[in-house]
This record gives sequence, C-alpha cells and structure tokens, in this order.
Amino acid sequence: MCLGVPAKVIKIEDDHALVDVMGSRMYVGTIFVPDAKIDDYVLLHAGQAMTIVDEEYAKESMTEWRNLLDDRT
Amino acid sequence: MCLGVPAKVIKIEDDHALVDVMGSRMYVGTIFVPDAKIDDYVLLHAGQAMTIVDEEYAKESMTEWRNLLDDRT
Amino acid sequence: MIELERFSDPDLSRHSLEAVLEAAEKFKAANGRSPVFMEVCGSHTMALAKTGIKARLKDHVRLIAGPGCPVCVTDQKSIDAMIALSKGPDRILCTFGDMMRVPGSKFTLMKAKTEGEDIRVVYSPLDSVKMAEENPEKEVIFLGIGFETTIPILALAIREAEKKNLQNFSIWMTTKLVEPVLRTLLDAGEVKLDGFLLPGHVAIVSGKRSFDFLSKEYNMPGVISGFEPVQLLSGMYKLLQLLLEKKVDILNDYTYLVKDEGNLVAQKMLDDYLEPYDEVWRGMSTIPGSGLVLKEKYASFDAKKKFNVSVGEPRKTKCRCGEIIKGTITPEECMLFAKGCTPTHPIGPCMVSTEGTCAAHYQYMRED
Amino acid sequence: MIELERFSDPDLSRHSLEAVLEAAEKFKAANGRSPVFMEVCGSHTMALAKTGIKARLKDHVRLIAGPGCPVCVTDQKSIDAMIALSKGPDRILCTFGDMMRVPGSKFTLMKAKTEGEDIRVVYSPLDSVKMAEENPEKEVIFLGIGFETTIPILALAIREAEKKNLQNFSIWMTTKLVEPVLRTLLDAGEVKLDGFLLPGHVAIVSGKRSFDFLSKEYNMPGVISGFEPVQLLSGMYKLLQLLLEKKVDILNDYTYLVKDEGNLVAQKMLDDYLEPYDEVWRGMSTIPGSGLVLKEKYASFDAKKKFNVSVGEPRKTKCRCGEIIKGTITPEECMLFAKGCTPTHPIGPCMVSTEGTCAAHYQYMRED
Amino acid sequence: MVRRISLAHGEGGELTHQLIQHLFIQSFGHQDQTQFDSAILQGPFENIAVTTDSFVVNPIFFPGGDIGKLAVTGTINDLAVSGAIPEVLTAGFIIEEGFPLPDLKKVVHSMAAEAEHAGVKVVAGDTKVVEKGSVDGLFINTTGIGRITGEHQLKPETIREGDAVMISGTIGDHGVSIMSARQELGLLNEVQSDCASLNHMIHKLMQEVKGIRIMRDPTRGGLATTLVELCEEFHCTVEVDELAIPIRDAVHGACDILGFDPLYLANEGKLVLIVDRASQQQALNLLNKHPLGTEAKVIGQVTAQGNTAGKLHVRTPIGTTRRLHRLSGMLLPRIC
Amino acid sequence: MVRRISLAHGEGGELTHQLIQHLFIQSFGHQDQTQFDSAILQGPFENIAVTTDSFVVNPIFFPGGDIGKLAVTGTINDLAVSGAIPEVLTAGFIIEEGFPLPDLKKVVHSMAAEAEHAGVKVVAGDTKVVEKGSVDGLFINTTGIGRITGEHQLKPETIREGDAVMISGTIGDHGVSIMSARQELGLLNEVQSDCASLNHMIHKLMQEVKGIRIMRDPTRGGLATTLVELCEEFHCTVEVDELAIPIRDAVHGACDILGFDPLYLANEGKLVLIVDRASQQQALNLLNKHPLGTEAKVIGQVTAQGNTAGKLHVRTPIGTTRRLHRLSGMLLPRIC
Ligand code: SF4
Ligand code: SF4
Ligand SMILES: [Mg+2]
Ligand SMILES: [Mg+2]
Ligand SMILES: [Mg+2]
Ligand SMILES: [Mg+2]
Ligand SMILES: [Mg+2]
Ligand SMILES: [Mg+2]
Ligand SMILES: [Mg+2]
Ligand SMILES: [Mg+2]
Ligand SMILES: [Mg+2]
Ligand SMILES: [Mg+2]
Repeated sequence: MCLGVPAKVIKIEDDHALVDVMGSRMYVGTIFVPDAKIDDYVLLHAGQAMTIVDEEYAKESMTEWRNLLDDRT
Repeated sequence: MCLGVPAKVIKIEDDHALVDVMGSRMYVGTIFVPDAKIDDYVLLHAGQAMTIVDEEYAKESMTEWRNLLDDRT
Repeated sequence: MIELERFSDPDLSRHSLEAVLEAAEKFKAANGRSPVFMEVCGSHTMALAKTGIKARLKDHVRLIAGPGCPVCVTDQKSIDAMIALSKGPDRILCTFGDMMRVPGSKFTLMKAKTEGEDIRVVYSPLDSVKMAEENPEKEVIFLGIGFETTIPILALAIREAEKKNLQNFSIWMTTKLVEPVLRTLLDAGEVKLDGFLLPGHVAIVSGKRSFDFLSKEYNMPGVISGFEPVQLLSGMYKLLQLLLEKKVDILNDYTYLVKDEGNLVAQKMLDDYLEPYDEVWRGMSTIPGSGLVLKEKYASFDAKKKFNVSVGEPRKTKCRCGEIIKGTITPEECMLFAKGCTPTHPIGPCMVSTEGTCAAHYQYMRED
Repeated sequence: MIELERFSDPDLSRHSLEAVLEAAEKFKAANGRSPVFMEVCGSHTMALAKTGIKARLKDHVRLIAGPGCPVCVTDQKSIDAMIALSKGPDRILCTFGDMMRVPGSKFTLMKAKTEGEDIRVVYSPLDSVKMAEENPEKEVIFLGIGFETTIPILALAIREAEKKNLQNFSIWMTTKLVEPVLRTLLDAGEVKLDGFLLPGHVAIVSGKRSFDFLSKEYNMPGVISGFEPVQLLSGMYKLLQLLLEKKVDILNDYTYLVKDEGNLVAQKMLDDYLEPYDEVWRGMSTIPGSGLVLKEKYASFDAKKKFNVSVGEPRKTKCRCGEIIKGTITPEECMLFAKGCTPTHPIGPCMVSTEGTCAAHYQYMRED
Repeated sequence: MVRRISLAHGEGGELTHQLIQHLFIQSFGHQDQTQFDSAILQGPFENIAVTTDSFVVNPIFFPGGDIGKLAVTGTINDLAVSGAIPEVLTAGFIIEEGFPLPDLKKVVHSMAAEAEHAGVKVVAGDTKVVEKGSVDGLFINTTGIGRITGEHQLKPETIREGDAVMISGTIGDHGVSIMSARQELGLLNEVQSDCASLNHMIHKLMQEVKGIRIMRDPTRGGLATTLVELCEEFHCTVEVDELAIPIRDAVHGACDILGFDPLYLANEGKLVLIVDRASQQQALNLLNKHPLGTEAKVIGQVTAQGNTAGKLHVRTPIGTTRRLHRLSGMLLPRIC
Repeated sequence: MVRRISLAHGEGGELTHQLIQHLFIQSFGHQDQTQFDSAILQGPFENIAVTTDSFVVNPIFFPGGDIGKLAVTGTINDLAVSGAIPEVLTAGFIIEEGFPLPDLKKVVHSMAAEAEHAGVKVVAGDTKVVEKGSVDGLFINTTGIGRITGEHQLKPETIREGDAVMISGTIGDHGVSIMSARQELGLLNEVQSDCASLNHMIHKLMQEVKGIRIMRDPTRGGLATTLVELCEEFHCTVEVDELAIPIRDAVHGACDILGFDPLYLANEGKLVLIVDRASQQQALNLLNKHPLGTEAKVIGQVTAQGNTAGKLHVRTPIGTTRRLHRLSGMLLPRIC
C-alpha cells in the first residue's frame, strides 16, 4: 500500500510546491509538511508531500549499514 | 417556395398517414386533409398533407390540354 | 398516379413548349416586344431553370423571378439574429436545410455548427417538437421561415407543443405573405409586367380567390400553376392567351389541387395561433401586415420574446439580392455573380437556396 | 538525492543480500527451520517480488504477504457497491487506477466504463475535487480506499470541498487501519510468524510508536522498512538479528522518513474529519474500529449517505483471496492461480492490483 | 464473456493479441503474414496500383451491406477502375470503447466474405481502441494494392469527340439506402445499397473491349461530381441525357420528398466509363450480361475535346442543355 | 477565410476538391498520381512489404512531434523492421467537423517533411469529415509499401542460443512525453517523443551486418510486450538485463511518481533486434555512430531456442531472474 517516491522541492507557493523526481516534475500539496523548504526532499504520495526526508539520518543510516556489511566480511 | 410532391395514401392512423412516392414512403400528418382516404393522392409539404388531389379534375385538365395542343396543329 | 406523371412527359413537354413559343410569337407580332412575366414562387424559378424551359424561352418570353424564396427575402438583420440565436448555451436550433448556408454578416449556420453549436436540420417542424420532448434539459428553437404553404405547419407545431405542455420549445417566426409583397411591388411600379405565373402551393392554402386582387385592383392577369414542365407551360400558354385576347383575369390551371377558397382547416389554424405583423423584407424594408407571428397568448412559444438576441447593423456587401428579389435586375447584372459569388462561396441568399434566383441561374442557366 | 539513490545500488544490494542469507542460515542453524516474516505492506510485497529478493530468499526466509493491499482487503460486497455506484445518472466516479480492474460479482469498473459509465482515473483525490468544481451539474464521487498513508489525503479532499462549498462532491469511504487488522491476525493465531517487516509509509503518518503494541502486547519483533532493495534487506537483516539475539523490539530502520510520533498535521486532519468505524475485511469479516469514516457533521460529503446503493449478496467464486490476505495460503495453493485466474482475467482482487499477492507472484515469481 | 471492446483491446497487450489471433487472423486467414511488422508479398510485380479510403458510414449496418463490406468494395473498386487487378488489402480499425464485440465480428466476417468473393486477400491490419466518445462506433480504413500487367490499358489522353459515356446501372441507391437506414428524416423504403465489388466485371470489360478511355466509380458527390471531375481533368466536354440515366423509382420518390438531386447521391457499386464509340455496343452487351450491369446504359457522349473543353452538360427532356457543377457544399434536404 | 473543416469538406464536392488541390497535393507533391482512383507505381518490383497503422494519438501535438510525423514514422518503421526499403505511403484522414484548418495544415506539412526526410512518397490519400463529436479531432491512417530486393535478409528461423538482443536507445520516451502532454496527471517534464523514421539507420545495418535474425519496433505495449511476442512467435527464450536497458532519468522519475513500469511504455523511434553474437559488436558500433542509435545497447541474449523455449526473462540487479509477460489490460497509474 502507499506508493511513495522521494522528490526534491524546487519551488514553494502557499500550500503547494513544485517537486522534481529525476527530471520529472509535478505540483504537489505541502499541507502535511509545513516546514518543507526549497532543496528539501519530501516523500510524495498521491499528490501530497507526506514527510520531509532527513538527509543526515539517511547518510548515517547508509554509513552504518555499509560499516555493518564491511565488518561482517 | 414550398416544395410539394404528390403522394399516395397507403394507411391512415388518427391524424397521420403512411404515404408512398414511387416506392419511398413516409408517415405524414393529415390534419389539414381530414377527408383523405386510402388510395387518395395528397400533396406533401414538410411532413404534412396539404390537400387532396382531385384525380377527375387532373384527368380533365390533361385531356383539355392535349386537345388544345392537338387542335393547334 | 398515372395522371400527374403525364405532366412531366417529355413529348408532351416539347409539344407544350411549341405552343408557348407560337403564342409568344403572336404576342410579339401584336406588341412589338416579348411578353414579361413574373413567376412569384422560388420553386417555379427553380423548375423553369432545371427543366430548361427558361433557357429555351429566353428570346421569347422574359421570365422574372419574384420574391418567392423564403430564405432570400429574409432581411439580413433577421438572418444575423437567427445565427446569433444558435450561440446560446444548452440550446438546439432546428432548421430546414435551406437555411444552413445562408450568409449572415459574419457567419452561416453551417459555420456556427462547425464551430460547435448544436444545429439540426429537420424535414418537418413537427420533428423539432419531438426533439424538445426528448431533450427536456435543452431549449429547442425552430427557425420558422416560410410562406402561406408552410405557415400552417408552424402553427401546427405550436399546437403540438401546447398539447404536450412543452416549456422548452419555441419558434423564431419570420414568415412572409404573398399578397402584401405583390401589392408593394406593383405599387412601386419599378418592374413592368404583363402577368403573373402564380404559386400553386401557396394557393392550396390561400385559395384561388386570394389572387383575385391582381386582376381586380391592379388590372393584372395571372395563372395559378403547378411545377411540372407541362403545368408550367400550360400556365404560361394560358397567360399568353389572356394577353392575346386582352382579358384580365386570374385563372386556376391547378384545379385538381387548388380550391377557390383554399384549405379552410389550414386557414383556421392560422387564425387560431397567429396574427399579422409588419415584416421586414430584404431590399424592400418593412411591409405592413406582410407576415404572421404568434398571438400574445402563445408568447411563451415565441423565441423572439423568450430569447434576448441583439445584433448590430448588418455588414454591407455589394450583393444585389434586394433588387433580384424585386425583379429589377437579373443575376448577370450583379458584378459578383459567378465571380465572387458562387454556390460554394455565396455572398447573398439568392445564391444559396436552390430556389434562389442567382443559384438557379448559376446551376442551370449558364452554359459556360 | 545521492543518499537515497544508494539504497537501490546493485552492488550494495547484492552485498546486503549475502548478509541476510548468512543471518538466515544462522537462524536455521539455531532453530532448525527458516524464519517466517510477514511483510504487511502491499508495496513491500511488490518490491520484494520485482527486485527478485523474494525469489532469491525462497529457501531461506519465508516471506508471507500481509493484508496491506487496500484493493485486496476490500470485501466483495463493498466492491460491488462501488461498481453499482457508477451506474447512476449524471455522475462522475473518480478512482485511483488500482481499482479499475478489480472484479465485482458481475462487473469491473473498467467494464462499467466500457459500457458507458463516466469513470475517471485520477492521480490525486484533490483532482476529483477540482473535477467537481468544473462539473457543477454532475455528482462527483471519489472512491476512498486506502490505509493510514492515504487517509489524510482523503480528509484533505473533504476539507477542500468544504472550503469551496461544493454540493456535488462526496467520497465513498472504505478505508483500513493497520493496527486493528494485525491484532486480529495475531489474535486468530492461524499464521505463525517470527516477525514483521513493517510498512514505512504508513509509519510516516502513524509514527514508529504506533507499532510498539506488537512487541509489547504480542511479543512480536518488527522493523519499519523502506522499499528499495537495500532498505528491504537491511530491515530483514535487523529483524533476523533481533531474533538471533532473542530481543523483542520494534526498530525504525527508516528514521530519515519516519518519526516516533508520525506526522502530527496528518493525524490532526484525521481527528478533525474522521471517526473510527467497524470495517468489513475480505476473508475476515468485521473488525471493530478498523477503518475511518466521515464524522456526522460531514455527512453531506459522505457518498454512502448521499446515494442509496443496494447490492445483493456477492457471487461466490473459488477465489481464496481471503486466505491469501491473512497469509494462511500462498497463491500457488489456489487452484485457479495462473490457470483460470491471470492478470488479464483476474478472478480475485489479489490478482489485479500490482501489489496484490497473486499478481506479484504471477508477474515476478513464476519462472515458467 | 467479453461482450464489448475495451480500451485494453487497443493497448498492444494480451487483449489486443487475443483479438488479433481469434478474430482477425481467423477471419482473414493471413497467419503466414504476421511474423513481420509488414506483410511480405511474393513478387515479381510489374506496375502496381495503390489506393486508400476510410469508411465512416453511419449507420454501420444498412440494407445491402455494412461498413465492412463497403470498406472492401470501395477500395477494390478504386483499384479496378484504375485498370488494376486488386490483389491485397490492408485494414485499419478504429473502434470506440464499448463497441459490441458481436457487431465487430459481423463486420469482420462480412469483410472476409466480400474479400473472398472478390478474390483479394486482407494481408495486414491494425486495431486502435479510443475512449468512449472519441469515435462514433467504428471506422475502417482499407488500402488496396493491385497489379497492372503489361501496358496500362486506360488512356484518358485518347478521349475524343463522339466517345460514349456509360453507367453500369441505377444511380443514387447507396445514398438513399443510407438516408433511410439513418431514420432521421422519416424516409422508409426498400432501396438496398448497391455496394458491390466491380473488379470481376471490369476485368472482363478490360479483356474484351478495346478503347476504354477511362473509368470511375461515382461515390461521394455522385454521378454529376464524378463526371465534372473527369471533364476537368481530361479536358473534354460531356453531354449526358437526363432521360437516359437509370434511376430507381423509389430513389426518384425519395428525392422528390426531400428535395435532393439523384445526380449528387452516392453510389458504391457503379461504374462510369468513357469508351470509343466503336466499342460502345460491345461494352454495353458485356455489361448487361453481368449481374452487376444488367441496367447499364449509354448516358451520353463526349462532345468536345481539347483546351477549351472541360464542362459537363445535361440534355433536358425538352431538348435544351444546362451545365452541371460539382456538388457545392453538402447535401441538405430542401423544403421551401 | 475558411478557418475550420466543415462537413462539406468531406462530401466529395467543391470544398473537398479544393482541400485536395491546395493542401494535400501541394504538400505531398503527388499531382501525377491523381488522375486515376489509384496511384500507379512504376515497377518492376521483386517482393514487396505492406503494412498499415491508424494513429489516434491524443494530444495531436506533443513534444518531439505530432500525429502527422508519427503517422509517417510509425509506418515507415514497420516496413523497415520487416527488412523492406519503404517506398510509398498512403494517408487516410478522418477529421472532426470544426477542426482548425491551420492545425490540419501543420499536421500535413509535418507529414510531408518527415516523408521527404525519410525518402518516401505519399502517393494516395483520402479525407473524411465526420459530425462534431463523431471523432476526437483527427485520426490518420497510413499504409506503407516497401521494396525487398534480392532475398529477404531477415531469417528468424536461424535464431539460436547466444544471439544478442539489442535496443537502439532509451525506452519509454514517447509514452512519457504523451502522458505529460496530455496534462491529465499533472506530470511536467521535457521528455521528447522519440518519434523518428528508422529506415536509413536500418538500411545501413542490413547492408553491413550479417546475421540479423529479426527486428521490431517496440511501440504500444512497450519493450516487454514486443520481446514477449518475439519469444513466442519464434520459440526462443530471451534473458534481458534490467540494468542494461537504457532509460532516461526523467522517464524513471515519471514512472516512480505514477507507478508505471517503463518496460511497458510506448516507443516510436526505437529498434529491437536479435543478431548473431558474432556480429553484435559490429552492429553496436554501427548503431552508436548513427544519430538515432547513440545510446544503443546490448540488453540481453537468447538463452534457449526450440519448442520448449518462448519466454522472456529479466535479470534483476541482485542477479535473480523473473519472467516478463505482455502488457495485461492497460496502463493505469497506481497509487496505493
Ligand atoms: S450573385 Fe450573389 S452577390 Fe449577386 S445578387 Fe446574387 S446572391 Fe447577391
Ligand atoms: S489466484 Fe486468483 S482466484 Fe486464486 S486467490 Fe489469487 S486472486 Fe483469488
Ligand atoms: Mg481511394
Ligand atoms: Mg473510393
Ligand atoms: Mg473512386
Ligand atoms: Mg498496428
Ligand atoms: Mg458518439
Ligand atoms: Mg503496422
Ligand atoms: Mg506500427
Ligand atoms: Mg511495429
Ligand atoms: Mg477516397
Ligand atoms: Mg470529442
């Protein structure tokens, strides 16, 4: 359930934003992510941004996982 | 003005009749020719029979004209 | 019907033609010029052209087309209004096919249809009543043009709509009557005529008697005639005979369809629903009592009252339809004829209707 | 976004897979059998199948698809009602594409459309609000299926319609909540599980905390996971680690999108417009409080109240979607699978939705 | 089970595949033609003739035929009147979502039957399904390829004064049959569309009659428009005799009621030809012996040829002539 | 003056005549082809290839092309992938009453330009105008005839294990460009339709590369459906590598947003071919040098041939394989 895709915020207008997914763009609602800023990534679902991606956490998570994999071998 | 064509009455229903013009038929109104009977010819205009053709008169008229032409020569 | 078919018999037609030519020669011998007749009816114009009679008689009888094509005599502003009428929302405009290509100042109905308006060609006004019944959410408007033959059918359509209590049906009435326009033409005296070939189908409704004013008041002979070649020629022959015998009379050469008193049922229908109106005619401006409109009590079926259509002054063109209708010029005298104005790109209504004088000339009279 | 893209990196995916396989082997060594996990979310089912992870893990981790495809869990009568709803006059039915081919007892929405009903596929529920605005003469009804991720957007659509004071917009609500259905499954005890791969996008709205009941009340570990191969594998690895270390906990392996408390704006939207309802689930009958419907004060936007749709008892088929959803059988155990039932001629909803367990098996798991 | 055509039938996936396999290939029997994206025809060919037409007739079924039969005969006739022997057809279907599958089958079977009867093969096809409301039921395009062996026999440049103008039968049948089938104007009659493949008859004619200058099939625009086009294109003036033109009574009747001229009504199985006067009788005999030409008539002759010629005249029953023009605008019923 | 197409333009009369004379004949330059009802092509021809397609694309104008260009390239490509050299096209127009004449001109000019560029002639045409609402704007059918000289070079029966499967460039461009142009789903991007005539590139390939087994253009149904059909038709099993398939980022992005699979999106200027492994590098070099093949890739190989073969597999990034089927039903955006 709930197809979602991370999209980069390009432009903000009231409760809408233009977002970009690898060069395909769309105007989406931002009512659920009032703090979204330009250059943020948001998770897009059915025309609405549902959350802001925390890039720091993502990097951490990735680093941690890589380390875990490397340690394993 | 007023394209008209003689049509033969084939069937009568209330204020409508089925008429025939050389094999093409149509349901037309007969409100203006309350006396029309089956086998009568009526003059058809815009979906209504506008008068009953008096065949006797037509014959007379034709005979008279032929005579006139023949007399002439 | 064997009898009526004989009126288009080719042999008989050729014989009849000879008789007419002979009589015309006699007229010419007696008067030093060819006789000049007006065929009032557009269907006569068309039949005379299509059968070749007009072409064959060219140098012997001058036939002038009269104001008898309902499309042609409708004035430009009225045509513009009908086209404008098509533009409203949620409406279906119903019309006889004849109106579709008549040029308004900017547009034709055909073009309005092409641009998306809902315009339907019907064969009978009653079909438009049925359409109103089947499309209750739409306003259905019938463009009520016509002469005496057609007007009772328009009244009948109103009667049907009334019976069915339809709120969404109306007629845009712009009808024309023969007597007033002939009086106007004769009073103006611009066209010199020797007699009239009178419209057989109008006479079915209005009766032979309705033409007696011509002989009685204007000293003008006339013959009521049918539309087949033999009928046309017989009518013309009898008209020539009247002239040769110097009798002024109205003859009924269409007795088998036309009664003295006309069709009383149809006349009653007119009386019940309609009343006289001062219609505007193309090229002749307003003629008092020259048309019929809905009585006040049927105002709810009157599209002119129901819809607020306002149009500006019509665009001026070089079209001389007004004069064509009055019979004061022939199509060839219009500089646009067959050049700027053709049936495919008509400038005036006379080039559109197959009954129009210019169209009949273009289609059937030109050899080149 | 460089960082998120790495979660689908092929090399890293293959490395991650090895780690999972290793951990699974350890589990097998320790327990004498493979671990059994349920991925709750239909998008997980689909991603596991499409990426080939499920096929690769087949003999090492048993992955059971849970009740997480909103199309699949909707009971047959409800689907029949939605299709029946399309049949009324002057209405536009709007839906997510997923619903179009779901078989009702007699019909699909696609077929209803083919037969002439006005059914439109939209990308966002807000698009249907716009459609209602643009078609004031039509009733526009949105088929509101969905789990926690989607429900706030349905509430938002109502808010928009309310703001715009639309009289012709309504939603046919048939939403589902994750917690009640997981409780029901666990209470029934028909499926023996070692842990859950938890739906990352639902958790965005409901928060990590909303899954704590699993560990606390059912002694069940779980990991909230994303949908890219590395995220899926990392989640599974962590779940295996919990098991190997015999820890019962709910881990958030999707911290960069999912907060402990979830999305408070979305939660408030749910509170404002909706209230709990005892939804019927395919194969599981009614589960108390397992869905959300419009509060009484928004009844005018509630299509169930606005339209009187009555449908008979659904047609019985041999489809075993109910059991598929509960995870008690695999698609291959259904005698219709890949024979009478294919994505082109689906018998049950699980074969329709690309997230449906049967469809995912058909499209991505069969080698033959 | 599937009773109507859906958008999915046109998406190129499984349903398209099934439709092609189970309906088109079975009906047209061109299994061997489907392994490439084009049908491959074994040559060699000397010259070939190519023609295309789309068919949008409404209603789809009418007395004497249907859109499928028409799509075959129409294109076959365009090849045949060009002096070619029709060999193969392609068929492109554009179908409205929701179109009844049984109707589609009927149409396809009718195409297959007519193609077989005419001895041509349908070798390639295409199916598109469009949203409800984007097309009115079903449109079909057919494109035909014909073979011309030896020298091309039609030599319009040899038209000369005195050549005979002939028609293979009654005019206006198709136009009136469609008008009646449409049921809009209230017309009732038993006139059948003349819709027929003329290739066999024309083939005979070409084999046996010398001096055929040009042939046409007078479809849209009718006999008048076709003849006007011939006159203009080949700089000849033609005079036809109004009384010689064969017209069914019921067609006359329909035209009288509605104010149409039969000279402008469509035909779908008639041949107009200009032939050396010396061959006129032979051509007439041959046509009259063929079932599709029993009412063939000489209807006029070429009265002038050259740069100043190029008009169509009709001789009226009273012996005058008048000029005929191509159809102006469109056919509209006339009342007043 | 005339700004829109009216029904009268399709009645076969004067307006039809004008449209044909002033638009079609002028644009396509086939004056010499119009004296008969069919175009006569000078032979001799050895074998010929024939194909037909109707084009119903909505919208009519889209980034990278329009319905006219598409109607030309689509049919040219079907001929070219069949191993034929496209020679002539026919064009059948079905136009909605009220269609803007300037748009029609634009489309016709675009057809003419593409035909010229591809070196084919439009030799026959047909125009029908239907009532407003009976068609959605404009549909075009094109039928193409190609020449096959010498022996037909495509020999699908020689497909064998190890043969390379190639694609000439990125997939899904046309599908995404149309989806964006349609503006229904809110998608915005600069993806251009790949709509292009492949015949020159294919001609080169056929001349220089030995061992081309079969070619296809993966249009409706996308690369997956086209490959499934090849596998079934020619009894071979193919394995493609998901990571090897060239896909533009913006196409990926659009698919991610809307839940589509690029393998099923339409292409209008792409070539799929199966070629002898020995020629694979030569074919790739040749394609890469051509402007329409710069991103050509080997995407897989034939893994089995024979009666039990006939499936399409895809190798996933993690190294497993799964089977691909043809498009089921139709493409629908997916949300939940
Ligand atoms: S020829 Fe044309 S412009 Fe001249 S009067 Fe007649 S209709 Fe008017
Ligand atoms: S395979 Fe089909 S019939 Fe069987 S459970 Fe799945 S959806 Fe139902
Ligand atoms: Mg043709
Ligand atoms: Mg044709
Ligand atoms: Mg032809
Ligand atoms: Mg095709
Ligand atoms: Mg329609
Ligand atoms: Mg093709
Ligand atoms: Mg194609
Ligand atoms: Mg192809
Ligand atoms: Mg044509
Ligand atoms: Mg439309």
